[in-house]
Amino acid sequence: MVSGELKLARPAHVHAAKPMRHALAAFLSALEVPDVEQVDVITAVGEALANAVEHAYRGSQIPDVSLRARLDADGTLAVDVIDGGRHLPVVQHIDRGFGLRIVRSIAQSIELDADAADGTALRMFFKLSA
Amino acid sequence: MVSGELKLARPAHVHAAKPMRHALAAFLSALEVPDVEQVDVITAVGEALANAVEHAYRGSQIPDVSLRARLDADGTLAVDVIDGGRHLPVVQHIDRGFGLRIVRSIAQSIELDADAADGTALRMFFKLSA
Amino acid sequence: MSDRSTFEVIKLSGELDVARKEELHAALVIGASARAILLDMSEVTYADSTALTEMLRFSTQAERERVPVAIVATSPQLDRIIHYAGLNEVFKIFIDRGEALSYLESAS
Amino acid sequence: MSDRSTFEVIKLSGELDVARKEELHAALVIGASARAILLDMSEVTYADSTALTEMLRFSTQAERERVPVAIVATSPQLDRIIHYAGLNEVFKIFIDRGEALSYLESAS
Ligand SMILES: Nc1ncnc2c1ncn2[C@@H]1O[C@H](COP(=O)(O)OP(=O)(O)O)[C@@H](O)[C@H]1O
Ligand SMILES: Nc1ncnc2c1ncn2[C@@H]1O[C@H](COP(=O)(O)OP(=O)(O)O)[C@@H](O)[C@H]1O
Repeated sequence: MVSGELKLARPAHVHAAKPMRHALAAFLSALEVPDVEQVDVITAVGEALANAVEHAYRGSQIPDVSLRARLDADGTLAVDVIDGGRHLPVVQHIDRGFGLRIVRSIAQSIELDADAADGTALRMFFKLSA
Repeated sequence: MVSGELKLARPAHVHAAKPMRHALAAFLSALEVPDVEQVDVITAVGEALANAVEHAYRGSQIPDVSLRARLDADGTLAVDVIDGGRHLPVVQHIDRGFGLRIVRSIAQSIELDADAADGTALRMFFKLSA
Repeated sequence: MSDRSTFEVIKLSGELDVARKEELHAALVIGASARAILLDMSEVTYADSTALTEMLRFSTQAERERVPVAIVATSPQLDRIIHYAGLNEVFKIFIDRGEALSYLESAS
Repeated sequence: MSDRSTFEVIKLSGELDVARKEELHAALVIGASARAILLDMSEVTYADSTALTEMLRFSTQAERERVPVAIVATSPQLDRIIHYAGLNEVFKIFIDRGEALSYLESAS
């Protein structure tokens, strides 16, 4: 039975996205998720991380960005990307750029909580082959 | 503030050790632990994983090996390696080979629970620069 | 394309993410004498939407200036994100450098 | 060492962990005509104690057969684990291939 959990929190510098993606990829590899399935997950989560670190950088104080991933034995992967930045009005959140469009194309489903107490929270669900 | 948690569980094949080490290394990198500090942690945890997968392989049914790592904001890293293999008598566990000797040289402290219900559990504590 | 000296190559590599946005912005410029551009992304292993946005800006400007652009992309991630963004109809993507060059020959 | 043809090089690379124990066991043999052995581990990026155990067996056998062994090791992990295992006094370790060869010249 293969399963696992990953939680990372660190200041949301633009340079945080890359090592966080790499940690997620290595986490998935350790859980025997084939590369071809990893690619899409990393692409979607990469967008969420890019938004988090890009947005956070606009303020003067740098909040944290956190990534939480959980792979269950049935192949369900849930990933949260949470940032502590002041979020932009919800109307602006939807489909302005490519980011969320890409996330929506890849993830089985998403939950965007722009009113999360601690900033913006994007939860993505992926169905892997298990 | 940098902190994180990693949990991995998978069948204890000899090939499991390498991707689990890599996942731990990428986890530490994402939490900004410098390479020079990672090297020793990976060496110690690599010994624990090697023991877990080598021992598990002796039986006919392959149990799981699990790795749990937790880095707190103060730089304390706790890593558990737990295997579900039938453990060897405790007398044999101490200082027979290089493995535990290496782990003891590196870790701040260790707790070896050879009577854990689910096999052998080795907990290692490391003090990182944070 | 008769004059090969006006044929430009822009080579990018590694992971083109949000941290490299400004570097990418600076790299993706159309030389004054360029008649055709080969954007060699064969060594790019990852791109996010900030990179796609820069690529789209570049491609749009090139079209306005009637400078054909051929993109060489080989990484599965790059290929897939371009599709997910719906940009595969906008960019001229080639797996093979030779084919990209043939396209530029015929288009410029 | 006058006859260079009896001077053997064994080259290992990558991560020498528990999964490669048998491969390593098979690789670490002393050729019948070997008068000195260079164990080139310059491309080894990781070793665990199962690898050290094989190296120790090999080194002990070579000593018994009076065949000098020089080990080239450059990765920090390899260097450190050899120290933690207390084997730095047992193995002849060199960072530099040239120095390893000089040692073998003088020892054989
Ligand atoms: N983590 C976030 N924090 C604050 N605002 C965000 C966040 N993610 C997205 N947004 C807002 O939603 C918009 C659309 O996001 P997205 O589809 O990723 O496109 P892009 O980031 O390319 O503009 C962003 O421009 C931004 O205004
Ligand atoms: N996870 C484990 N499960 C069962 N037995 C173990 C485990 N770890 C260690 N041991 C026992 O303790 C001994 C000493 O371990 P170690 O110091 O790592 O040396 P080595 O593995 O090189 O023999 C092993 O030989 C084995 O008998």
